[in-house]
Amino acid sequence: MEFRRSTIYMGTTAILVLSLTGLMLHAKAKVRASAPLFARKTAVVRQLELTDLCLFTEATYTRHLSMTDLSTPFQDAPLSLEHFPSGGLVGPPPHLAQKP
Amino acid sequence: MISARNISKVFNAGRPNEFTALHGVSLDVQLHETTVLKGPSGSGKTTLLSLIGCMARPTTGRIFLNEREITSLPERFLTEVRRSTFGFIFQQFNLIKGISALENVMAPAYPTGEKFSLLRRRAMETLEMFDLGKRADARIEWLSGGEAQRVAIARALIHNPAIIIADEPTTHLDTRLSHEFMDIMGDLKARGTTIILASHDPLVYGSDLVDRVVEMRDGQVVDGESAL
Amino acid sequence: MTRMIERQRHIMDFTLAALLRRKGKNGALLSVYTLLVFILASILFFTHALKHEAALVLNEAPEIIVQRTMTGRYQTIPVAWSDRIRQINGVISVHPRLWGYKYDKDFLANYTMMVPAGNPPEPGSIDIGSGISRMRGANRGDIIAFAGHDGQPRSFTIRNIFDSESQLVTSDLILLSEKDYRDFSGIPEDQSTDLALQVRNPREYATIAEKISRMYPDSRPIVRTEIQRTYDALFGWRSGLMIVIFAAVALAFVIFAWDKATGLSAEEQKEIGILKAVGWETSDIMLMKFWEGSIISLTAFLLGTILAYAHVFFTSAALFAPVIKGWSTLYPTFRLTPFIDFGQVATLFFLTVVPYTVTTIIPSWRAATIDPDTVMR
Amino acid sequence: MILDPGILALLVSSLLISLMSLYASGWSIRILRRWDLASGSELQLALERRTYLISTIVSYFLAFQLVSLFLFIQTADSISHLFVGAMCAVGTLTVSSFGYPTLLLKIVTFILAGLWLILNHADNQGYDYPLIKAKYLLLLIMAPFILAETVVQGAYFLGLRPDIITSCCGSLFSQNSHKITSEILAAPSAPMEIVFYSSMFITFAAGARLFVQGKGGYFFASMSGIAFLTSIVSVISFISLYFYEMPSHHCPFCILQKEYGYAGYPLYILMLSGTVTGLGVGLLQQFSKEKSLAETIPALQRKLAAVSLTAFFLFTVIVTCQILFSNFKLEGY
Amino acid sequence: MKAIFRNICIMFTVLFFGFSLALAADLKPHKAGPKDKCPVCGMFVAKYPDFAAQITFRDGATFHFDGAKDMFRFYLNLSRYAPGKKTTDVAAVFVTNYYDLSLVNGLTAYYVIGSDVYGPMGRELIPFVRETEARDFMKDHHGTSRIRFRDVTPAILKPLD
Repeated sequence: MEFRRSTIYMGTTAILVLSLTGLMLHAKAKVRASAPLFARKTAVVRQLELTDLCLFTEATYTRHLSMTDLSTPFQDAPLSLEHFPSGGLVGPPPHLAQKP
Repeated sequence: MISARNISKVFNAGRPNEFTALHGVSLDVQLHETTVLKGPSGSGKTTLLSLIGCMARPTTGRIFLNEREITSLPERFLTEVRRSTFGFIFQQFNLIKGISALENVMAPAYPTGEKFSLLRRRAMETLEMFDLGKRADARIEWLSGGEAQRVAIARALIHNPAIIIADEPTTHLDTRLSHEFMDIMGDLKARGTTIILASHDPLVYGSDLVDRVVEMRDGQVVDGESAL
Repeated sequence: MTRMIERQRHIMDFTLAALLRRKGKNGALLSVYTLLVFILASILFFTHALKHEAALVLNEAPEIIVQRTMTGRYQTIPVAWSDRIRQINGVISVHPRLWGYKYDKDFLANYTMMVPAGNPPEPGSIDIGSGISRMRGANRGDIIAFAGHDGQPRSFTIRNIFDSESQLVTSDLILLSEKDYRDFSGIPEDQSTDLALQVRNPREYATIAEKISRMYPDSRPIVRTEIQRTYDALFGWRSGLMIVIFAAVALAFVIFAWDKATGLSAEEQKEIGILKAVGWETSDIMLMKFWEGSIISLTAFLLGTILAYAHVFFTSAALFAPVIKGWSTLYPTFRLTPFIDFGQVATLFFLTVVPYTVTTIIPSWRAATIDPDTVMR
Repeated sequence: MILDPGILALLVSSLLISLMSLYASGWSIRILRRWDLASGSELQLALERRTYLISTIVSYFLAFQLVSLFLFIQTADSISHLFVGAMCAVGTLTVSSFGYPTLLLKIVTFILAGLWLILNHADNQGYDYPLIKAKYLLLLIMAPFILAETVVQGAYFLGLRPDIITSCCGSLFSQNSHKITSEILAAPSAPMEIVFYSSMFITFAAGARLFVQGKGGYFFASMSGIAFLTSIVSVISFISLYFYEMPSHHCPFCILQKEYGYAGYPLYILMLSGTVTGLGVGLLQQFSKEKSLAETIPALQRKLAAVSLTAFFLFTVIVTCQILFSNFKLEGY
Repeated sequence: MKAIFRNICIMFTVLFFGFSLALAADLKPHKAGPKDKCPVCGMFVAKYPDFAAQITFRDGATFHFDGAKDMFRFYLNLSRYAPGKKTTDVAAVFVTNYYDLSLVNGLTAYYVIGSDVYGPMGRELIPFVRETEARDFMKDHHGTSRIRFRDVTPAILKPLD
């Protein structure tokens, strides 16, 4: 037995903690480095007057989430069931879902 | 000197399966002597040993260890007395599987926080005393019966106890190993260690090194030899 | 002090040995635990990064969008409304927007067509998002034809393709000139899709929206804060699929962990008895059990979090992509910016490590109070 | 109700701590009535074993209770932007009448929890558990406070609505308002500085005497209590001014903010740990006649006194440094 | 005699106001930095730019406030907040115009009180450049009165706390 088990364990944990810290620093550096990128993105948004993220392009009501309304997913028939996976991931915009 | 005064031990008090293991036992054990508790199984030997060895507290009665009363100590402090005064050898050795012989010998001392290198050296020395230096890193499962027995004894000695308590140590041993065991006990006695054995093996209670035999039956001491 | 540390280390040594001895069971526990942390951390990192990105980017979205509805459906809005709306105090400017969708049967893709407020392409040419370019293999200068509202195909020359760095907002866009779009979609000259308002003071949003609704009862104003809140609530706790999967995994784990913590095998029980007999105290056994729980949960937490970080930010959440993609063929291959902070990791820690440790207190106490003389009986 | 991880953590942990203290109280009563160390009966053995569980759980949770005081202030501070007129924890706390009672109860339970942990530590050193009854009595005394804290804190957080108009620390801690705070502020700062430094000096002297001669446990404990109160008043009266470098800003909470380098956290942590350990010395003095603790208690008292003194000393050093080296001079005003 | 004296007084006042107006027109408002604190309440002003106000003295000293209310409190009690400075040393006052959030001359602005719009310090005096805007605002936000810079007294500020 060259090393005690606790030494090996603590060493491993220390390495893991260091890697996690490293990743956090990586995140920090990445965020700082992406400031100009965000400046370009916001410029595009401002110029094109965009309102939504291009995340779910499968249905119109998920493409422009904030512009949609409650009836859109069920427009075709009152009993139609949600058939787009993204409809199960995202709720309706809160300003529609919220009771006044 | 260890004196037990009028001790009783009741298990499952107040329940239908209430069972009285000891009835008002009084006993004095002289230090530096070897005492054997003899009697059939169920006679209360083991219970008496565990009470003397600070593993449990009697329901009534008092036990004094060198004039200090240990009966009313809570578990936390009882453990400390147990650790610093007694070494235990069990039936079937009760070694912990999966770790090495050395670690088995060291294990009782872990909670004391003794420095690793010191503890390791001490454990090695104890093992070497029993010619087990080469087997120190071997796992318990790989040891022969004789080796396991010696590791168990080495573990009991790690704190240099003043008193060794052995419960039916030879039950599962053949004659050769039983003799070997008694030889080791003889060595320990020669070094001044007090030894208390519980056994119904004639090889043990008939041995030369036994100074006193206490016979027990149905939770009471029956042999006149123990009369105070 | 050194004694205390040495005691902890000794007990840790022993605990590790005990854990290694039951490799199969503990290995399984560790991997399930790690998987659980991994899923939870991935969801947390992914949604947080996305929300943060949305909040940052959509900070420049129009302050108020005014839509018009008829029988609960969208209608084009008369451009003339903008004159009256501009009179409202606090409204700096009003700009009619023209946009809509185009479903491409050949590629099963939904495009968003719009007329940009600034720098529109000349008639006959278009700018497209990198998603479309990638899917159709179209490059600058190529000519693409779409069928308009009247069924007649119209062809456009690609003037520009958006950088892939802005994919998350532009992937499916087709930008064209106002003249082309009106011709293409058939929206009359005096109508537009909706109106975009510029308002400086956010405190006035509600008042202005209210005034507009009073002015045009069939209008529907959407305020920027509402747009942002939409993305803040994007993957709420009720958001279906993932939470169902996660709940099932978590439940299985809880059962497993509970069983592990409460069900002491005869061998373990005997071992604890031996330890107590040879000089371990109840609190030493509890310490051992504490280390047992901490070693497993801490390792699982660290491994799971590190893997989740790699998964979300190095592979762009490759495991989630199939779920998010759904039927869409235009999924943007975006790289998320790692917006994570200490608080998030701390939350994760409290969600995963603390409950496990707490649930093991009582079982470990039970185990620790085994009578030392059991080994003698 | 505002959904914030901090609020959730506080509510959940308070609930857990309350449940735990109810459970522990049940056993406390049993222990107070049935404890008989001389007996080897199974009930006694069961009680002894139960104490392991109880002291483990209580220690775990009380450790968190110590943290929760700061988490509470930090959370109140971090959500202050949601309320109109609030710029720090003060505004959040004044949103409803439950805010300050919660804080007060938290401070009380903080001190009680610290004392309990000290008592528990001392008790575990004596072979006959001499403090067991005192310890569980204290747990019983603590339970209502913890329950009250949970209820009041729950009422406070559940009643929070964003956009409530509240008052800012600037108006609460101003000389024009008619509250206790204004009485503090009305007191000129120079005498307050003298009171502060002299109370610290007497505390040091008492601590030194205890440390060297082992005498005056009660005196030292009461001095550290007084030092605690003086420090709080001093923070409001003049210490904060040197941190803000403003003649009229007296808020005891803004110094916890990032803009002031989180200077408040070390200050308050030092202040509270000095007080708890100082009071602990007095509490232990009560039991110094127990035979089984005859050696342990004086040693423990010395240790506690040393911690207490170090804490108060560092507190005074930080304050003095700030007074001497900040660009701000109070004398002009 | 009395009349002449009064005339002279008026003349001076007009001159003074005209002078400060001219100065104010010349002076550009400063942007509040991240370290600038409101001398009245201690708040960091840059966090709440929508209500920011500032006073610049002739010697170049500039004070930032997180709202018109604190600006007035400062202005009306210079001896406490800025010992050694007098009202006559004030070179320019800027407040944030409500509708377009630009910094405008505070001396000529209209202030609405009693409205349901709250600043970082609660009830506020909401500044406007144009009177019509102030009037509309009063209607929209239930303001109680519309006043000018010189009308503001401690008695008016008191109920705003």
